Amino acid sequence: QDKPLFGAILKTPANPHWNAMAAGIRDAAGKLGVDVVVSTVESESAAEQQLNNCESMLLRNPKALLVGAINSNILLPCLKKASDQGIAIVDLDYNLDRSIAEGAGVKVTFTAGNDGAVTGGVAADFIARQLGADAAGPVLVLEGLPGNPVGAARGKGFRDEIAKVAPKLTQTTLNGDWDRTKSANIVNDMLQRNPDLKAVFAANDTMAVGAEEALQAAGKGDVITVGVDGSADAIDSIKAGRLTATVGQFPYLVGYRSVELLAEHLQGGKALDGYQSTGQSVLTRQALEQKTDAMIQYLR
Amino acid sequence: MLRIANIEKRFGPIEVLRGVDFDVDAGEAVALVGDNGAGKSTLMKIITGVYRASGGEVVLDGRTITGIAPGEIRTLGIEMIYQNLELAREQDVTTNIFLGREPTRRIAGFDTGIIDHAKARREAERMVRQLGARVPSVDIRVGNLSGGQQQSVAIARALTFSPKVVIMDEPTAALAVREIEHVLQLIKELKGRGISVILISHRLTDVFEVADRIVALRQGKVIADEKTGETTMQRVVSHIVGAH
Amino acid sequence: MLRIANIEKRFGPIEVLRGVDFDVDAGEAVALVGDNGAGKSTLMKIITGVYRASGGEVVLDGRTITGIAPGEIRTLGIEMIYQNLELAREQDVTTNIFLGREPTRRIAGFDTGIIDHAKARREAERMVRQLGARVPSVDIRVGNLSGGQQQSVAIARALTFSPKVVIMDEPTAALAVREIEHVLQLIKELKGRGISVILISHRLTDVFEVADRIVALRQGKVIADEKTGETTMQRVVSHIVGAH
Amino acid sequence: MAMEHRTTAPAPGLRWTFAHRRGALRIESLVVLAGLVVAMSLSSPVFLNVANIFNVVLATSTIGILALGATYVIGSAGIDLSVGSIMAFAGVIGALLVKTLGLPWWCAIPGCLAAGLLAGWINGIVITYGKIPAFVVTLGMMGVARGVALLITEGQAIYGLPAPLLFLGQGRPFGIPMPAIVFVVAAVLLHLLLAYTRFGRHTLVIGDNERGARAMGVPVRRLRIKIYMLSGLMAGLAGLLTMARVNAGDPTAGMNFELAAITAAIIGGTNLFGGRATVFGTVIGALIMGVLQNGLNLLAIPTFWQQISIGIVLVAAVWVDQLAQKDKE
Amino acid sequence: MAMEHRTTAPAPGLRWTFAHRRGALRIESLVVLAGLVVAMSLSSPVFLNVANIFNVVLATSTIGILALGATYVIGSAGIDLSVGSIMAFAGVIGALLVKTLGLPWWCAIPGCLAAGLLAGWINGIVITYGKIPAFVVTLGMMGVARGVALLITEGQAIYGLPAPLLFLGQGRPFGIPMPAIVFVVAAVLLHLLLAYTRFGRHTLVIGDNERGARAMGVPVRRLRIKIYMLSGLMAGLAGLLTMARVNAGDPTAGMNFELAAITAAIIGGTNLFGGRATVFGTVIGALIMGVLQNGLNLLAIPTFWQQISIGIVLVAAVWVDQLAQKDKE
Ligand SMILES: Nc1ncnc2c1ncn2[C@@H]1O[C@H](COP(=O)(O)OP(=O)(O)OP(=O)(O)O)[C@@H](O)[C@H]1O
Ligand SMILES: Nc1ncnc2c1ncn2[C@@H]1O[C@H](COP(=O)(O)OP(=O)(O)OP(=O)(O)O)[C@@H](O)[C@H]1O
Ligand SMILES: [Mg+2]
Ligand SMILES: [Mg+2]
Repeated sequence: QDKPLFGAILKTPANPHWNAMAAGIRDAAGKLGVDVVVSTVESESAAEQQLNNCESMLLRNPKALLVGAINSNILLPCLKKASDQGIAIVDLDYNLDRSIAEGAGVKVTFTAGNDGAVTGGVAADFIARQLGADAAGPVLVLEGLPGNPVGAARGKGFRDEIAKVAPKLTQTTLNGDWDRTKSANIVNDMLQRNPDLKAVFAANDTMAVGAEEALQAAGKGDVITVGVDGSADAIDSIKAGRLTATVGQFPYLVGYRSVELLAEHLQGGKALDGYQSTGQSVLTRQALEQKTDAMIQYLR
Repeated sequence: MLRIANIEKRFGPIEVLRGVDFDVDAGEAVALVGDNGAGKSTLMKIITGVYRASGGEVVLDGRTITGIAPGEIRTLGIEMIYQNLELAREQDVTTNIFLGREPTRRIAGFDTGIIDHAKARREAERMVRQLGARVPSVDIRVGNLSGGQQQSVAIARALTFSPKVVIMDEPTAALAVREIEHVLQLIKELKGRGISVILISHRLTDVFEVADRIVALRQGKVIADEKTGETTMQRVVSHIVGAH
Repeated sequence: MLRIANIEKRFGPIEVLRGVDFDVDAGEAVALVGDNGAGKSTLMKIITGVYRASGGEVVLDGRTITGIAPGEIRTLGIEMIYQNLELAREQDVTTNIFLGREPTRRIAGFDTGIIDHAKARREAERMVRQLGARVPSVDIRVGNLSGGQQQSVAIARALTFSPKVVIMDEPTAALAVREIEHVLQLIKELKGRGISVILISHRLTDVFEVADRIVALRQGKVIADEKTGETTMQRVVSHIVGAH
Repeated sequence: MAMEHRTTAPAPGLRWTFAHRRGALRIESLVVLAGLVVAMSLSSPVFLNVANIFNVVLATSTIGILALGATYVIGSAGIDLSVGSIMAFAGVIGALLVKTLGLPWWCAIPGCLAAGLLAGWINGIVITYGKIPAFVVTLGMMGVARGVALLITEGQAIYGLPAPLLFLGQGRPFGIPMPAIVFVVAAVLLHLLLAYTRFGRHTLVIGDNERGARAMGVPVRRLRIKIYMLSGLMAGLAGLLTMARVNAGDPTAGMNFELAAITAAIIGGTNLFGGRATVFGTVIGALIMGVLQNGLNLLAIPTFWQQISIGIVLVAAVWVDQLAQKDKE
Repeated sequence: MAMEHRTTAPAPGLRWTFAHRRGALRIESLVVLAGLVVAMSLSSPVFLNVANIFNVVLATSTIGILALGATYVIGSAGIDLSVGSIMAFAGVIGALLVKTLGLPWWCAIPGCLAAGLLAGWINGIVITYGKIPAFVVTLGMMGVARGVALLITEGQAIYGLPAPLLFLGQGRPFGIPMPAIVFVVAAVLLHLLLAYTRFGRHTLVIGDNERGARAMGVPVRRLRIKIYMLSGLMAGLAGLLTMARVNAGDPTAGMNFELAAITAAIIGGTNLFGGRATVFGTVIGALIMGVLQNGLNLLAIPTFWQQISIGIVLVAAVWVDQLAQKDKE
């Protein structure tokens, strides 16, 4: 019982992103001699279940919580209690809105990962570079489940940036619900409306791969398709010359770094910057094959 | 008292009733006879509002009641024992007997909607006993009762709330001998109390025992309307089977 | 031929049958009478395998058939007309008559499972006509038929497949006069062809017309088993109501 | 339909004993729940902590409240797929009133409830007067209520409610979470309504034989509308409590809750085809689900294994329940 | 239950005309679908393109195939909530065989189908022999099949299948997408099975009066098991096609598809309480949903509005359908 306990409250392991994150957390904890309990939920929409998990977690008296909240507010009542008990809180992947959280009396020690708006912007820059700043034509944006803040932030970041760097591209946004088949169907429908589709940006890799397969089936493999994350299937698809790129998030690294930083902070009381970016990079076939990017080692 | 005027009923392309007229006086028992599929049950369901007539009207005490909801018609005093009984199989005998007429507790004249189950149960037991029916308990699920027991429940239900007119669609079909006697006795009592009875039955002996008048329906039309005393069993049978 | 030996049946705490014995010979018509709730239908459902007996056995031609599935018992030649008819209301008359016995097309001796609907329809029409039943069409949904018409369908179903034993649970309850005559006639014909009949009926005139023997059940026990010729209507009534 | 009929009828013995309670107590399910509790407390020491027990009831309260409505709806041979969405819609309306429009905090209470009632009323009207299967109508409402909630908020939760309102969701008088209290009170009231009033009796009767009920003068349409309104009201209440609990009107709340609510009712012995339902059973059903989820979390079972075990244990629980109800044909 | 009975009975006129087709054609629904098609083609010029029509059928094929199974299950007064999960499970098994285990590509076909059959068989066995409501059993299977699929893959889709297998999902012989072809073939076969064989007839009869069917010698248990196996098989087929289409065995595929499949069947006139179902109606029902979704995508209606419009149009479609079926009690 002398080992400190960290609780991780993540989303669903059915999304490989959170599996990799959990792996990073566990590996770092193992290295540092910290106990971790990871709790996850069944689906991307199981918000209340996550709140219940959080409340159960407090019964274990953890030293710190690593939180990947399903939305920016659902966990606040529980996190407030945690803050009051002096438990350190790490926000994974910018899922908490800091101003709201602080307004609710939740003290966030630091935020790790990448801001969705920035991620969307990175993808937009990449696509604009591929197509050229003067490119004109339709672009499809696939967000996640309706109302999901991560998908919405990535989509918004993308749209804002495209408007700046390639203003002649016209954008259509639809919700792919994080679902492969639904995204494939939407792409098919879009191709009817806009046979000259130029690019697809999907807020995660599952949707991106689904979209890409629909494009391949329609003989439109040359449409630029970009996802977000760096999940194994997306990497395989990129290597196979199908998916154009993904904006790698390296969740393993996010989890690993978070535990490291947290442990240092708790031991030494070392002051931390409130935002700990763990970096993201656009992974293309070229980058993957030539391993030009040092981050590639963190792919899981 | 109850007048049925030119009632027609079509189910899609099928004409089931083609202009039926007859009256029932207070305290009179009219038997409605006819072959299977003649339209007897359909006609009665039109009276109670379960079916909507395609034409014609039903008049009770001078008031047209066609088109009114079954619940209201029941409130006006027309009770019916349906051929298929229309019981709620999952519910107990008491609930079935008091269905739609549950005695509720009132507080300061205000209906609380709370069922006075003890009272309902007592009354239900009384009715069942009065019918001489062999129902093991009024707390039993109706679906577990025998055919005749179920029929007794349906009869009890129709007679619990002193109606003006009672329509009985083959009320004795599943009953045993003694129970049949009870029902016939009951019909006579009803008549004595000025209550009208329309009896549908294929048991002509029963019909002749209690009915004052016999109306025969054939293929959706009245083909005979005769006083019981002025006709014979043979005549009625021939009306039914259409022998003339 | 059919022997019922010491059959008992409990539903939870309620004892419905308390050791019933009787036999039926080939070509014999046995009437089973008794008050409402005496246990007649329950006993018959045990014979056809719908209910499982709590004790005792049923023997057909020397073979114990208790515990066998209803489908198999039907294949062994016992047909039953259930009191509640057990029709599939959403299906048409043909489907109901041939339920479980659909004629199918065979290709090279192999059963394709494809129903020969034309044949079934033809046969169904023939059966219905033979019963003298007034069913408008065999393509009609059974739920839309009148009470008597439904009963005719159930009767037709039981008689279409030359059974060894036919159990009839109040087969004439909803039938009109002429149709009743038909059914009684039919029972006599069945007897003539060596088919056994168990008839449950509250219409004692009918019972006396067709039955060779009368078995009276009271409170789950046989209290009389008499040849029709050697008893009287009064005696039977007193058995039923328990007057002695 | 006969399947369900066969499997959930209370044993005659019990039914008789508790006859005038209308079979309102289901001993068998209680046994299953108790078994589950014992198993959980053997494997996790914290399980029987008072705080954890309250946790379980708290976690059960939302689904439980929806399941109370589902008990009536399914008992009347209907179905309501829209409760999860109505819950989100009601929460959004409540938050909108007090946060965006700045009305006094208590306005959220009638606001949420009225939003739920309204949605339920529309369900009821369309089902009865349009003669459209409840499945289709409430599925439509599921899309409409969710869509409207998302539209109003542009997909963004309305965060930050007045403190007195938060008490409804986060307060713990005597240490007991408010939503748990509300759940229990609602359950008791709806139990009394179902078991002792004309409304409750008629609800089951129209689920059993609608035509017969109509013939006997039960105002079937009016009743049916009321039943869907009750279900909507419960959804509104769940929306209110959830909003107060998470301090936000969230348009994505209650996703897939309709299935969980129906499941709780069915596990509790409600016949999917109508005619048979008890509030007591539903509460047990909801608690069985809550205990299971909580226990597996305490044991830190990984999510995939949780899904598998919940699936198996639910089936097993109903199986034991039905084994306990021997003696029926 | 009477509600549904009242609202979906085919008009006697039609029923008589098509009597020996067993009411297998539903003119009214066809009218609704046609109306929708006209409306869509007026608002979007590309709608009636041959390519787009194929598109609609392609997008409908997965739900449609699941709905075919649901037609049988619901027609028999059952329900199958596990099809979405079984679909994912089957897809994962197929991908596992050919990708991870490196078996020849065609092994995925029997692999997926067998996985579906197995899951359906378990459903059927537990429902009939355990006497547990189908709702509970298939809900359990929903968790178990999904959990197992996730466990096997650790939540990671198995990506990258052999080319010949991809043809099944992405190929377009004569320009027609393969899944669409498979869907149509399956629909025709299952229509024939339902309308003309003893198996189909008995399916509806046990949905109508199970006790009666048993008394008449219908092997109810065996039949019921077969029905759930059929539903599982369809889920396996849907899993196979989806896997081939998206080039991956995805353990998260088919989430919530069970509801969509049931909805297609109900919109197509299947009685939720059993006894009445047609494959033709189900296909129309699925197409109505597909056309609606496609049209809204072509018009690029934002998702929130899509949810609302789908909700309203579905209800309206069923309402028109039932208006067209006048003349009944
Ligand atoms: N809902 C319906 N749809 C179509 N036809 C119907 C419907 N109800 C009844 N019919 C038909 O109307 C005719 C009359 O039926 P009804 O039930 O009134 O006969 P009945 O005189 O009561 O016969 P029985 O003596 O057999 O009870 C029958 O031919 C029946 O098939
Ligand atoms: N499933 C059941 N559960 C409990 N009791 C039952 C069940 N089925 C029948 N009973 C009881 O068994 C007794 C006998 O019923 P049964 O149907 O055999 O009577 P019956 O002789 O056919 O009467 P009837 O002439 O009225 O048809 C009745 O008292 C009935 O209440
Ligand atoms: Mg009649
Ligand atoms: Mg009987």
